[in-house]
Amino acid sequence: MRYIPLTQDEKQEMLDVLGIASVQELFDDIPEHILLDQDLELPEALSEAELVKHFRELAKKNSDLSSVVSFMGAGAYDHLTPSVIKHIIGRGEFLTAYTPYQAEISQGVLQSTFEYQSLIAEITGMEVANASMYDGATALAEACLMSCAATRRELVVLPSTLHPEWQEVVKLYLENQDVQIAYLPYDRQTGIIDPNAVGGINWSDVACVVVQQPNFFGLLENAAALGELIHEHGGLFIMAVDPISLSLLKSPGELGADIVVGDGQSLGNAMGFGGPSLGFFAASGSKLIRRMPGRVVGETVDTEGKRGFVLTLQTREQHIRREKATSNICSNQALNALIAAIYLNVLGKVGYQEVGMQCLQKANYFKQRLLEIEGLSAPFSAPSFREFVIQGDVDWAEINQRLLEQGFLGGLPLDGCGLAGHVLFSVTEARTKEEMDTFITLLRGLI
Amino acid sequence: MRYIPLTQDEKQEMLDVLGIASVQELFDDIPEHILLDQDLELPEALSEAELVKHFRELAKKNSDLSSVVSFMGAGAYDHLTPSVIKHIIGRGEFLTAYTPYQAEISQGVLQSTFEYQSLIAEITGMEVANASMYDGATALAEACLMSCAATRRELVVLPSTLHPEWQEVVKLYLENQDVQIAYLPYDRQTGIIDPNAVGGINWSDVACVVVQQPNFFGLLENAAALGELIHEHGGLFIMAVDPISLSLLKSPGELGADIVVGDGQSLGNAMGFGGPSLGFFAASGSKLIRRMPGRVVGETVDTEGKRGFVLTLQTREQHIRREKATSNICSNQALNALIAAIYLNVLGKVGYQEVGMQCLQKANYFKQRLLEIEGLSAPFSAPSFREFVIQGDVDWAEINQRLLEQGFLGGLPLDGCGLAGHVLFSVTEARTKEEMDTFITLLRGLI
Amino acid sequence: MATKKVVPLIIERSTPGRRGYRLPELDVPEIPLSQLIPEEHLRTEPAELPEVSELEVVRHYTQLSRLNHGVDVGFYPLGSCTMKYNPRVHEDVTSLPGFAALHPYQPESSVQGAMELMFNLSEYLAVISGLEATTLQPAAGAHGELAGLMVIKAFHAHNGESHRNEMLIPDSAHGTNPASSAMVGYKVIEVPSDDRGGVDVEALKKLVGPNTAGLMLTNPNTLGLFDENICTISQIVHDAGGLLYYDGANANAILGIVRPGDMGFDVVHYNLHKTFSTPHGGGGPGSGPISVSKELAPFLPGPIVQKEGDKYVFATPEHSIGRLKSFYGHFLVFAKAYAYILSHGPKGLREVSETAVLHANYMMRRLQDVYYLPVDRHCKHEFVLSGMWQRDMGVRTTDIAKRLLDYGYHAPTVYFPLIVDEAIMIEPTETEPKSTLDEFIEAMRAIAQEAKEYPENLTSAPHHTPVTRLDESRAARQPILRWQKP
Amino acid sequence: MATKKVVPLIIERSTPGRRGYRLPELDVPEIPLSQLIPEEHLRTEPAELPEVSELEVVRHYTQLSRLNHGVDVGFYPLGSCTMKYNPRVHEDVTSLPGFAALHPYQPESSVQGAMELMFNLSEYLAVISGLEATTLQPAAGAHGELAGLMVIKAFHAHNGESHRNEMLIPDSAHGTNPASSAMVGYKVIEVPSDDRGGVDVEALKKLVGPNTAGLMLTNPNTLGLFDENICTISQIVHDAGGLLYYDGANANAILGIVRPGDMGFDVVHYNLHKTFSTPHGGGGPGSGPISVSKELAPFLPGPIVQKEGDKYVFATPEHSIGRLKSFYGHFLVFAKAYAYILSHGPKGLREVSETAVLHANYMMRRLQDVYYLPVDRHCKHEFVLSGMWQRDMGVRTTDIAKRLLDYGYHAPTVYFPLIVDEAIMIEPTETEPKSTLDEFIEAMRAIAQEAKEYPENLTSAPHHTPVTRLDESRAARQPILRWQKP
Ligand SMILES: Cc1ncc(COP(=O)(O)O)c(C=O)c1O
Ligand SMILES: Cc1ncc(COP(=O)(O)O)c(C=O)c1O
Repeated sequence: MRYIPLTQDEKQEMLDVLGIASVQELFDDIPEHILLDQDLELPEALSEAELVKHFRELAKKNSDLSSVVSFMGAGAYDHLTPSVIKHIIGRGEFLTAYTPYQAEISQGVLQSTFEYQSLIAEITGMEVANASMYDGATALAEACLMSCAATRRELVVLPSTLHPEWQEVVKLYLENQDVQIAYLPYDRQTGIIDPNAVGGINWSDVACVVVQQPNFFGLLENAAALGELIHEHGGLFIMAVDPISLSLLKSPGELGADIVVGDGQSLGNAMGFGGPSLGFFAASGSKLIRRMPGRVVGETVDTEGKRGFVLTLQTREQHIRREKATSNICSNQALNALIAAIYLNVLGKVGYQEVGMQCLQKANYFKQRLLEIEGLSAPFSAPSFREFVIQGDVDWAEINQRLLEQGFLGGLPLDGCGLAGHVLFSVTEARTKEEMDTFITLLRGLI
Repeated sequence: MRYIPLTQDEKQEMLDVLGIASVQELFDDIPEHILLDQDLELPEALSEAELVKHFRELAKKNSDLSSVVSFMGAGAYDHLTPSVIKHIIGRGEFLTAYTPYQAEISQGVLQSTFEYQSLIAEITGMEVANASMYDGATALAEACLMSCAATRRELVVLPSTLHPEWQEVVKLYLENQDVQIAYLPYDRQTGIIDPNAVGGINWSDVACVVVQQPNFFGLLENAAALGELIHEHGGLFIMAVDPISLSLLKSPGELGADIVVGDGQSLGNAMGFGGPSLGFFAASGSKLIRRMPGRVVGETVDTEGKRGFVLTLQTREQHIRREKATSNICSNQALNALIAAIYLNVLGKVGYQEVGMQCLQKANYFKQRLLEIEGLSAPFSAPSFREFVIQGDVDWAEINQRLLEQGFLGGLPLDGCGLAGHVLFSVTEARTKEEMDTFITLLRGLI
Repeated sequence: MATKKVVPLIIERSTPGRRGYRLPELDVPEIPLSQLIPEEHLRTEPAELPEVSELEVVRHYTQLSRLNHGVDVGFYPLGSCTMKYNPRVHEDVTSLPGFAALHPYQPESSVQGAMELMFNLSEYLAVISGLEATTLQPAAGAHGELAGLMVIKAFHAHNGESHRNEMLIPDSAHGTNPASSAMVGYKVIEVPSDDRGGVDVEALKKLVGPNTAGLMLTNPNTLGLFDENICTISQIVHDAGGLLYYDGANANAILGIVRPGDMGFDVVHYNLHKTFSTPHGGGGPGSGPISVSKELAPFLPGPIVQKEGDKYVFATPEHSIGRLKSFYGHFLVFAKAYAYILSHGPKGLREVSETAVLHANYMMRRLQDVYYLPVDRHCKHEFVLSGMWQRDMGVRTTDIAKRLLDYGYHAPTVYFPLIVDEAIMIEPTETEPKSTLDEFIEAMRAIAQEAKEYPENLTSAPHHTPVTRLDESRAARQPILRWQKP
Repeated sequence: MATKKVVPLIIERSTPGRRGYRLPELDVPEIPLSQLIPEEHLRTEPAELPEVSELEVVRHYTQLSRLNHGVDVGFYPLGSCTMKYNPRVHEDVTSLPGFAALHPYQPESSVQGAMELMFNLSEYLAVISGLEATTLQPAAGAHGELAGLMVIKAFHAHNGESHRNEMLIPDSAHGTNPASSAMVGYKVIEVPSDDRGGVDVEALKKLVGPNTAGLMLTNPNTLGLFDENICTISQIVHDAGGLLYYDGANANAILGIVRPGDMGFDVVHYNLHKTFSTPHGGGGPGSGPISVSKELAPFLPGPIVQKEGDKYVFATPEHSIGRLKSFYGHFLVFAKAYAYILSHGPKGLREVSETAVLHANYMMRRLQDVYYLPVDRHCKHEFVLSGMWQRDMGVRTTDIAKRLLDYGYHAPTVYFPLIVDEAIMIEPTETEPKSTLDEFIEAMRAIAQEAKEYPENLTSAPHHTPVTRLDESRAARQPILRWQKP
């Protein structure tokens, strides 16, 4: 067998040590009537060459974004990714290690995680970040649960401008713990949370209020106001943010957030048909920090006084706290977090800002060009970053199908959100003027 | 600048240390009238993303063998290459090191080279191999020159069945040192060296005779006989071999070769439009070993008695011997040699034989299927390995063009070798029966 | 090389003005920032990211990596984690743009290959588990537990049995089992183990009742022992109206040998990063698909891939609990597990488990004279020793673990499961050559000898690592969790 | 980790019956071997290759790599070798199947992209050299020398001047220069250096004559010094009917600053693996294209790529010397050099040289008080110190080099050029951050101090490497050049 080195002779030697005649005897404690007496119904083994061929054939059945030009976002973004990333994470020491339980031979993973935590803390303006969560949506769900635990309240306020899938995830997590949810509607004119709608909620029951910035429509919410409101009532302020936007936007820390979460796909991670990505999770205030779910790496020294890093605040780990653990997350997204850290490091202070700036400028250019097309309009007035909604009385799904034939992936139709004729476009720094202009020309022909 | 870290501040600090006002002053010793006063006429710098795009566009203008099925060989072979190879050679410690001058921090390169030498010695049946040459052709040229030096004779006998490009290379090297060449014609019926033709040569003047096994037509020469002949006359016997064929064929050592060379592309190296590959070079007998061109790694111990490896027999190095050096080769093909070694190790004793066996079987199957086609025949009768010549009164260049449109790369037309209507096919283990059958069907339609 | 030199933090390498990456020039007319975003939204100070060159980034991480162990570097017998070889070709095939560069919201017609892969993998996992339907959505094992428990909860609710709020969990269970149960609002009822290391059946009988939602079990359990009474156990729980949850972290012992469905389980989660060899990545990403019985299938989180004619479509099961995660789960991880199954085929998978189990028994038998073996039975793919004998010599299991690092090995899992004092949990996996097992056995024996003769060699270990023993309590007492601005 | 443990040879890991790779099953009817190949041609014993699993291969090489230094690991100031950063993206673009999976004999119509790349690169190299035509064929620098000298020889022969058989080479030249000259049958005439480190012009005048075929020069030379008299020198050689050969190993100092063609050179070779950053691969592959003047262009080895309309074709120059190598040269190496040029553009290339030169001068000035500086002038991209002062303290340059390894650096080139006693040749390159230069300077200064105070620290160095100082003379006396069958 391909990856099993045991030879016949060695097998015999082992059986001899065990004093048994066949491996089968090692399974004697399994009730006989449930032992499988035939092969699993699976395809026969492939050699490496056949495997590669099979994957190439499957890949060919997909139209991928190395040849298709994408204007789709909505939670997964086509950013440029520096080549060094994949070379670094391909090193076996990162790829084939596990959770750094033995710190003395895991300084590579530990220090790079510590650096990741520092970077996330820095861009979010928070005191501390953990070592990663599964994705942005689960990070938000856990943030809400943590707020309930910290405030001993059982009501969470969500914006209706939150990514619909995130809404679903948060809802599932919360309803399993009988936490109530109230929603803040958005203003159909601005596209952001309606400031008048906050009236209907009894704020002193609220564990936390969530703001997604930019919101699902790519628009900038007036986050600070909500933060002040919830703080007045003793609840917590959670921001769900896009990490690229933080290069330009005021940090959640400055806006008074207590907990900040987000999805890190846009930080150098492949879209990969939706995963794996990572969720980041940051908090301020020592009370909250000790409640954070997931793992955290801390700095310490060895017996000779040399700096080193270890997993710390382990009381969060389930194998110690069991049903009293703050969360059940165990394996996290370490390699994706490493990618995010490499991305931020190689972009650096200035490059990071440039990415944000180019997204903004190009999205604006594209939006203006779209609005030149007869019949298209901008339904929302709030300022936007990288994504924006366009309205037009056309069948966007049908148009997208046609665009795809021409090598373009159009925006996401928002029919599912009750916004017929609306479509959400995303423009990253990876798009060129030429691509946008070509798209405009094609679209004109289709409308 | 992308890869230049120097900042303005740092530049100024350095200039201050130097006590100069501008970097320009450092070039004051260059005569002013030859200093360039304008930019080089080159395209403006590309960002990483633009560079990748440019390369993708260039790549698209090629039809490569990931989508085209190849039956072409003639010195570059489409073998299966285990995936692990590229992952291993991608490690920075192998990729970004240079010649292991400082042995104590170069044990990775040194030991892996020692292992490469051992593998080459093992498959060729020779005592020792060097650390690599540029390619098979230059290795052969150097082997001929070395034979002249060792025997103090100035005549080299080459087979006319030697790869035509190798003939050219050897000729160029030898004529620059005024060494004479005699050619052994081949028998038009068998396709191998005509045993009657050896009569016309004064063998006691001959420094060495060369046999290529399998020869350019893929045919097996009667090497041993020539070896005996030259040894009787005090000259050296050089074999130029294909390393895959050695999995089945008698080793040159067994056949009495003094020097063995060959091209290592087929050992896991990419075809890469012809390069880089590696030449291997092996010899027996301590007199010859000390004359070998190129570098050699040897085993030794450190001050604590631990085993270690170093470059050795350095007297060969030009910087010591200068014009008396045995060869001028300095940088060699270390990474390609590493690839060859990994290839042989991962294939292993049995896998290596299987590759040879499958090439043989598949080539035979394909040959028989071709011969079923009306009008095609086999011009040569000697047994063959992996490659063979087919004759047919058709325009092979034109047929190849048509086959290419269908995704097949046909054999190499031999018009250049004075064999109109002849074509050289190669079949490796990478070809499937289905591919061969499809090719036969297509070819039938074109003839 | 000069191993004692610790690598600086990357921020400590930062120099103002240094750049590591260059974007293409902006090719659209630039509008002043303030015209696009009102000032109240804008940062006043840029984030203080490091300013380093590409070379410095590569060198930094290369240096860091050289401080780290991994399966590629040496033996990694970390019990419960199945640190097997991660085939390199999986990295190749999953980095093809045809998979890596797919947007999750592309029209289905443009991602049929990816959906086919998901469909096939779902089927294969169902076949391996002997169950009916699969969702690939969960992000890791613990997330799979969450999904499975939510499905169980939804099932009971659907049947008007919302009062069932007790989850039975053996005392030997992994901590995520009770933690996940708590996260779905279940009360955790601990089930004691018997002296054969299995569930104490008599105790179980007393613990089940009308509020029993189910039982979570790992089988083989965290002692590496197969619960011989599994059929009785499932009968007891099912009779009480509960469901059985299979924690598949130990599935490496049973592939093609016995199916959880046949043992009576209703839900199974897999850890693709363990059993199916997707690399652990220093802690993740994992992937934790669950397969469930026919009854539970309608409750699975969605969307899942179905086949309609020769097209693959996304569908949401009828009574789906909802959504557990963005998009469809860890697609690129699925792809590696899929490759793994295809590379092995049915016979190969069985051989995986047979070999893993043979390896573990061999090691166990060769070590039991020098380390205390709490339960003396055939083990499955892993086994648990105890450092009790060594403790009497003043050596703790931690010290044994640390000393192993000096020998070039990762340590086994230690102090887990909790029911064994000074536990040492060893999982060799099937991909290690016998020579490695033998060398490791020799090291363990040498350490046992050292514990007798030079215990301070152990208590002061490790000696040959990039850093010596680290002060964990200091880290927890005075937490430094990010770099500090000077 | 336990660094003192040496890695076994892979054959020492071999176990009979182990496999590391599986081929697809043979899918054609199998014919008995003896029916296809007569027995007299067949091996009787299979070659004794290692029998190891894929895991063991990966682990073996991972472990070996961790014993090795590289640019990725740390500073590598190896003079004359230009160990600059190797951009990772070059590995990506050249591993695209569109380049890596091309057969050299494919019809030209099917490889137009590859030929365009070769054409462009040839042009760019000609532009950089200020010369006319380029061949990419030579495999490395020394091979380029061979090609260039053969071209010179053919040129003279073509002009009926075959008697010109003397090649003038400065005593400071790299050893490949005389070795290559010898390989084309030239007599080597050594030209002494003057006290400014350049060619002794008066001596040169006396050495040229009717038999002068040419002069080989590196400029800046191996002392890192630009020969101020270059125009005079080229005049002298040209007046005597000789040609000028430029050894481009040091081209990193002159990109966009001065062109060899303008200095009077007729032939230039480049080391793409040095100046144009194609990785050195542990010793190769390199690539050594040559650019030549208009007069010499007809003699270039073929084939070279030409453009006809919008098609690229292979052509052989009219009086081509022939062929120096199979196929077209190291195509995948060209591709990386091409990427390098495109990434930098004209301004970037100039900045490369300016920075490399600034770095070298900075380091030289900060070290010259502790190490003897033989020629006190501005240097170019590298400089040569001497360990003479230290020798008086009983410390040789080798010891200084070995001690540097303990600091985590590769050593500079030592004992070259031969005209400087105890030479230490330092080339920082432009891609190192200033912090690294400063740290290295501090290490060099600390070592100079150690030489005074604790010379035995140096003579017994290195101390922190995987092996301590290796016995080179034993290796040469009792050569063990392959593994021995036990
Ligand atoms: C027995 C057992 N169950 C569950 C888990 C949790 O799996 P994951 O880390 O993938 O969330 C683990 C992980 O170590 C485990 O060993
Ligand atoms: C000055 C000089 N010339 C020529 C060469 C030979 O180049 P290569 O090693 O590429 O053959 C070198 C290599 O170190 C060199 O430094």
